[in-house]
Amino acid sequence: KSEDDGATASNTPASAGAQVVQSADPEAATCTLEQFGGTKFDLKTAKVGFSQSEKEANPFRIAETKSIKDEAAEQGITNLTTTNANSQFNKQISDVEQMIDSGVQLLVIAPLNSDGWDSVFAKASAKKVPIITIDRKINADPCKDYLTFIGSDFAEQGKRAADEMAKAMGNKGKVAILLGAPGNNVTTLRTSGFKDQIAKVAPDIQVVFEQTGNFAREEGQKVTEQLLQSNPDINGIYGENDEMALGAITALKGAGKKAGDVKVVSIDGTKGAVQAIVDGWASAVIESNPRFGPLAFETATKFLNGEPVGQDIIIEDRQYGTDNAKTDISSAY
Amino acid sequence: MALLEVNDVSKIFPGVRALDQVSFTLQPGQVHALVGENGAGKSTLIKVLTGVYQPDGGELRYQDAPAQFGTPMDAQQAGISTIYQEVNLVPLMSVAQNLFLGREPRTGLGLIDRKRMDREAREILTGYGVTTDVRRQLGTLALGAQQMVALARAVMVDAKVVIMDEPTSSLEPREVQTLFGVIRDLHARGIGIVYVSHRLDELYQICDTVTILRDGKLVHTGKLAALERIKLVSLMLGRDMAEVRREGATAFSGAATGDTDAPPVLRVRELNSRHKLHDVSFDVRPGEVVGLGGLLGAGRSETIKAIGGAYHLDSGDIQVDGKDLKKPTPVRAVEFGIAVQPEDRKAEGIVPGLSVRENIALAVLPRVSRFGFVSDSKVNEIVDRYIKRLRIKASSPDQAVGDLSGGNQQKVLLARLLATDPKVLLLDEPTRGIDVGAKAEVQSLIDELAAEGLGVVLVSSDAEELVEGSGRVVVLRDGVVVGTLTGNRVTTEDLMATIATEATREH
Amino acid sequence: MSTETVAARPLADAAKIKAWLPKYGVYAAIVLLVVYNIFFTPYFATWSNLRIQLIQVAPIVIVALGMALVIGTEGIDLSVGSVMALAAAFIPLYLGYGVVAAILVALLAGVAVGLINGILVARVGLQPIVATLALFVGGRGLAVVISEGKLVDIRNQDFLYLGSGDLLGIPVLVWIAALLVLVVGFVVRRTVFGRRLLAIGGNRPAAELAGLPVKRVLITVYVACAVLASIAGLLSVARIQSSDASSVGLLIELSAITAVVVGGTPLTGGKVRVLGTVAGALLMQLVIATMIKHNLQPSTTEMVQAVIILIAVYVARERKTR
Amino acid sequence: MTMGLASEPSAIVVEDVRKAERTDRIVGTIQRQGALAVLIVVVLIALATFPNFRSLDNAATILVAAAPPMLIALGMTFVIITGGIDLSVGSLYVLGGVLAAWASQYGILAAFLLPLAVCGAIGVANGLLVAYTRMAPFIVTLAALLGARGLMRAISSEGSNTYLVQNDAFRKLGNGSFLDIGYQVWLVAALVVIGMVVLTRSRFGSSVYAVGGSEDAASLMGVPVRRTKVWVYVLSGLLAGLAGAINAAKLGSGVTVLGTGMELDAIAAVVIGGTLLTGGAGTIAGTIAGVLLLGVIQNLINQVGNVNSNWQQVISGTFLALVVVAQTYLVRLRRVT
Ligand SMILES: Nc1ncnc2c1ncn2[C@@H]1O[C@H](COP(=O)(O)OP(=O)(O)OP(=O)(O)O)[C@@H](O)[C@H]1O
Ligand SMILES: Nc1ncnc2c1ncn2[C@@H]1O[C@H](COP(=O)(O)OP(=O)(O)OP(=O)(O)O)[C@@H](O)[C@H]1O
Ligand SMILES: [Mg+2]
Ligand SMILES: [Mg+2]
Repeated sequence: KSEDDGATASNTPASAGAQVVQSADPEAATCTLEQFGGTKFDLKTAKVGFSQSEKEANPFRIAETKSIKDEAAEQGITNLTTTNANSQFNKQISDVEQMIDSGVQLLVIAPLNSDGWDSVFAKASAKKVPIITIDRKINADPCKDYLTFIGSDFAEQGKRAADEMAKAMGNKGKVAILLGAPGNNVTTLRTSGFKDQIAKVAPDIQVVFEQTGNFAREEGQKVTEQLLQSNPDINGIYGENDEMALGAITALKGAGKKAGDVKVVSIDGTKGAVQAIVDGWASAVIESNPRFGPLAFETATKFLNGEPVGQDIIIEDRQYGTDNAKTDISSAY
Repeated sequence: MALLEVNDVSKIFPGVRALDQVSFTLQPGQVHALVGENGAGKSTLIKVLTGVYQPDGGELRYQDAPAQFGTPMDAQQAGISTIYQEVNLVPLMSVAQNLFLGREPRTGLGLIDRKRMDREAREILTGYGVTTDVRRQLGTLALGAQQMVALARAVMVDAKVVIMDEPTSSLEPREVQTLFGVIRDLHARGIGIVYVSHRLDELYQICDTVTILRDGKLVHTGKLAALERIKLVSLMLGRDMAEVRREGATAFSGAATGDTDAPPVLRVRELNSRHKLHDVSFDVRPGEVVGLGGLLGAGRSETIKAIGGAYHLDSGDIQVDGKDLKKPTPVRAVEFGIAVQPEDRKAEGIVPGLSVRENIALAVLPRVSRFGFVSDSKVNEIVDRYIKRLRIKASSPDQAVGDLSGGNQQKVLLARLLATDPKVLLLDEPTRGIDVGAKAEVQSLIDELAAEGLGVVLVSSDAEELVEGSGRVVVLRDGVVVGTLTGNRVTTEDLMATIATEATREH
Repeated sequence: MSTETVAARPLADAAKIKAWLPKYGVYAAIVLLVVYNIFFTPYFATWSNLRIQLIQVAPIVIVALGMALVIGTEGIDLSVGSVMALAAAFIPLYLGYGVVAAILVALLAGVAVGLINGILVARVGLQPIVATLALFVGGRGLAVVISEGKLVDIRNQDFLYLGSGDLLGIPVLVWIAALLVLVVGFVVRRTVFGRRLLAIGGNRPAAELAGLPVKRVLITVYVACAVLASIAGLLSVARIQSSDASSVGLLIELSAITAVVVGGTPLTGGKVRVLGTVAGALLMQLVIATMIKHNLQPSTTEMVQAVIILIAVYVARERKTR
Repeated sequence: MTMGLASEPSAIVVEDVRKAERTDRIVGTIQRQGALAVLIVVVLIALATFPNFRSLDNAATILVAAAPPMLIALGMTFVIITGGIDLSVGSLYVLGGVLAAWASQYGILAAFLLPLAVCGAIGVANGLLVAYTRMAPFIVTLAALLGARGLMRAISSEGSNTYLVQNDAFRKLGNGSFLDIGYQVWLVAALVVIGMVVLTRSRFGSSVYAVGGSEDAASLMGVPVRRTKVWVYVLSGLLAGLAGAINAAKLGSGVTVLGTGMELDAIAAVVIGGTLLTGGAGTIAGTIAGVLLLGVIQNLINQVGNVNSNWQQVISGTFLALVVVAQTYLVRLRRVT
């Protein structure tokens, strides 16, 4: 995964920083077992599959997989299979298909991409396997192709980052965006959310520079070095994930800037980034919470009990700023 | 009526005028010898005739009409078949595929008819004395057999002209006779033949006309029979006839037998390698040239490579100067004072991209360096010495070896061997494909080296060279020593007789 | 006669350019790009800019040096990125024992990988691309396993000095890269090892028959390449001030191969152009920098890179030898 | 033709030649079937160990997943036999998928023709550059890798725009099946068979081997070397584009985040299948075994379940090395004796 990497992973107790569901609109669409057309089964003895999209090589993915596994153990689910697609989309598709073949009754998927799930849905719907997608949404029909989506609203994250950026820059100046990996809907939404909101709340802020840093620290650093060189008058840098922002901060230090000269806002909520706020280099960090386990299994249980569950379960993302960074750093991941 | 004709063609390569206004005419049924020293432009002329190169000037006429061949394919389709100098077949493909490449028999569906192809290939090749399984990879055949396949391929089609660029350089006497049979047959059918060879005997045996090139220029053309041998050589070399006359057939001064009482410098006992060598044993004394005789595939190259550590041995003892060379590898063989000159100069000898200097110094680098750093002065010393001694003709020591003529490449290779101060020289076809002048130089060099006390093992398919150069000849057949010729029995006749006697394999 | 000389003149000039371009084309391209940037890119002609470009290109240059050696033997090494990752993974684990210890362990990791590659190529006889593919796939996985997937911030100032310090006004990173260029250049030109390497690349059977220790040289070449890659890896860690085995050196094998080939070293072996390799890396760096400074999208950058590679290699291609 | 003099070879030579021939054939067979042998062993072990591996569904999933890589490896086999290499296939695969998804709004024919046309054209460019400028295939196709990916990004708003497949027939082709086996597997099987016939039984196939075996010799023997080279890259481009298209049909969209490293997988499969990277030798049967072997290994790692993703990579790498080393030794063993 890439939208979030972070500093040193920690063993924060699961309770700290647990996901909170946004208070749902009562009108919002829900889904029941009956609507979905599945049959009830006992979650504890059921075969459950979890498909991870990217290597567990960064805090977000590590926390995400760990949360699913821990919660499954907590719930007494003994038959959990996990696969990892190593960022290869076709592999994720065949991983999931293979799990369906082997008779899983519930699927939790962290999709690598939002489109391209036709063949999986065809297979899953034939066997009526409910699919919960976490962290990225799939463009398909909820309660039909899949059960529900649990995750953050990426556009909203971009908007909130824009708000924080506007605040930090005093509504004027020039800002650069470090884009995530191209072709990723996380990138797309975090970009459009940010730009739309900036245009709305602070029309005097110009976005003068957009280059991809591929969600990686080193590339964030390299791109920032180049950009500081050719646009010395930049006042703000928006990193679409913490890693690139941390790379940017290293570049700022290398260019002889002082903390606060250039405002940095990013998304994820890793320890390193929150620490950067404490140190004065970053202005704000919008969290994207990876601890999907409890919510995913709670939703599944409700669903299997015949209760309605939301078709879009959007979690409340916290944010860190100069006011709360010091106190809340322990709940960063 | 001329079959194939060029008028005033030139071909310029960067830095070389390979052909300078050369004219050449081939009549139907003519067997036309094309001769000249290495680098005289023979191969280039052939390549111009057959569409490999486009001439930089001049005119090409085929069957009395102006012609232009864009590719070898065009020439082939027009009826000009060529056996190029280097065996130009595809080693990884089967014998039959090589024979039929580009003109495979096809079934009604347009697919290659493999059965028919194999059957026809077998029939055709039997006529050339090649009785191998035609589905075998061509590369596993001996060079001579490969050359016969190339010949069969060239003659197979309905050709009006057949061009052969040094077809016999890797052929054995038996195969040469097969080839001559084919040529006579073609001649009888009115097909024009261009024949390139450095072996003068052959030319007088089968050619009627001769064209001589020197440095890219035409120096003579006319009836061959009218041209005295000495005259021919002097025209080729551009030297005085009297000077040429003094030198004789080979430049060997006499059989180098060495000191008959001295202990052998190389002692080889019971070399065995599966299917290839069976209990091969012989000795070489200091100052002695021991010839290895035999037909192609007799195992001469294998013997030499095995001693040099480059061929797998199942068992056998090798001693150099009384010291046991156990488990030979090329590295250890060099340490023991064994130097091997491989048969295939291009593939296993020179490093074409490196300079003359680096090629010569290659095997002695540790000796010309301190703490791993090469000392230029020491290298130059050695390189200068051998360039002088072997009369290597290069524009400078920094010239890439790949750009030298064949003879000079061979000398560079010899220089590399000599630089290692070897006790034993193993030479596999040292004069193959090099011209008369260079050949003589190499031969007298071998003499000189033996006189200095080196033990030399000489492999040559040129019976005359073998007999005149060696003090003793060990004859191999099918990996078995079938006889040793010594003293006044070292003659071509005895060599042939020994090769021909029915061997009884003892093991 | 006089007409001939007149006609020959332009011909000779064209031929001269033809002979000159393959050798100096890369440098010419760099000059062109720099001139363009001086006119069209603000703040380009500054020391700080030069500094940044040199710092950024340094790790690629170091990896490319090793790659050039391997390519000189007619090989290729896909595992360099994984080696960088392994080096990165070991640094934080051993930094506690001191900077020297950490660096040594990282270099040892390189030696180990190089030995495996070298043995697979020289002794087992695998084709280099396949032999190194195995570690390309597995090496990074191992690196991430070793680092437990953690990204570790590095705070050791001595170590960070390697990545961000200056010596006589020039970044330490650049000094190190320059030094390695000199060493590799010297090795290729002046040492027994260098000449053997070229001979092996030029004609391996001949080198074997000439009694060169072919296997040993090949193994050493792969070890050298891997060690250079691990140096690049640890310098990258020092520069980004954190160790992330999952991302350091990603896809660097392609950048390195591109630099080597654009710099005029043929993939067919037997020749190594050390300065050309540096120039090749610098050219690609300048292309990317120009694209970024003009805020162009990745799509454009990639297509322009493709075109530049093709032109550079077309111009530098070997004349056909006999 | 009965020309020249037939001379009777001695009995000993004949016997030796026979032995050598037998050895040759065994070496050839092992070289060709080494991957198949390993594949069979792996599958047998898997069948015995993992109950889920036995299901027909699982087999079908493996085959469907192997379909696009198979097409790419098929093209790669031709290229590698000529002594070349094609690094651009991964990019062409993504590009083909994006183009197919976009073109599907104009019907199923367009969905196939557009990717074939564009990827074929890039293949032509690769081929022309390799054949006529003597630039190394590695570098030409590396440039094409970058260029094709750039093009793909340019037509998909830097990859953020995923075109959905608009044509039901096209989508059906991706997900429907005949006799429980996906249409695309049938399609690929048919193409593979055609590929085999072309390679082994056509003059073009002979030319491919000849060019890879010895380019100079081939050209002197009248083989159209350049034309052959151009064609293999065109073929490779077309097959990569087609692979992209059928994958788009299966996924129902032109996913832009695919294909990185795909070229290396294809090369690995081809080499595991016994094709020499130096050219001149190789078989499609071996390539099939190579592709399936990689697919089965992937499947097995999943069957074990819960293997940490990083260990998965270590295992894949080790396995790759083992297979190739084993194969090399098998071949060598035969050669020595
Ligand atoms: N492709 C080429 N590029 C540059 N120079 C060449 C090329 N081919 C041949 N030459 C040069 O042209 C001259 C004639 O070469 P050619 O091969 O025709 O000689 P040859 O008479 O066939 O010699 P040999 O008896 O050694 O075969 C030589 O000086 C050679 O170095
Ligand atoms: N006319 C032929 N037809 C078929 N096979 C042949 C023929 N001549 C040789 N061979 C095969 O070629 C193989 C060895 O050839 P090779 O050139 O290695 O032998 P060699 O003794 O080294 O030759 P040379 O004596 O010319 O150096 C033998 O196994 C033999 O079976
Ligand atoms: Mg010639
Ligand atoms: Mg021989």
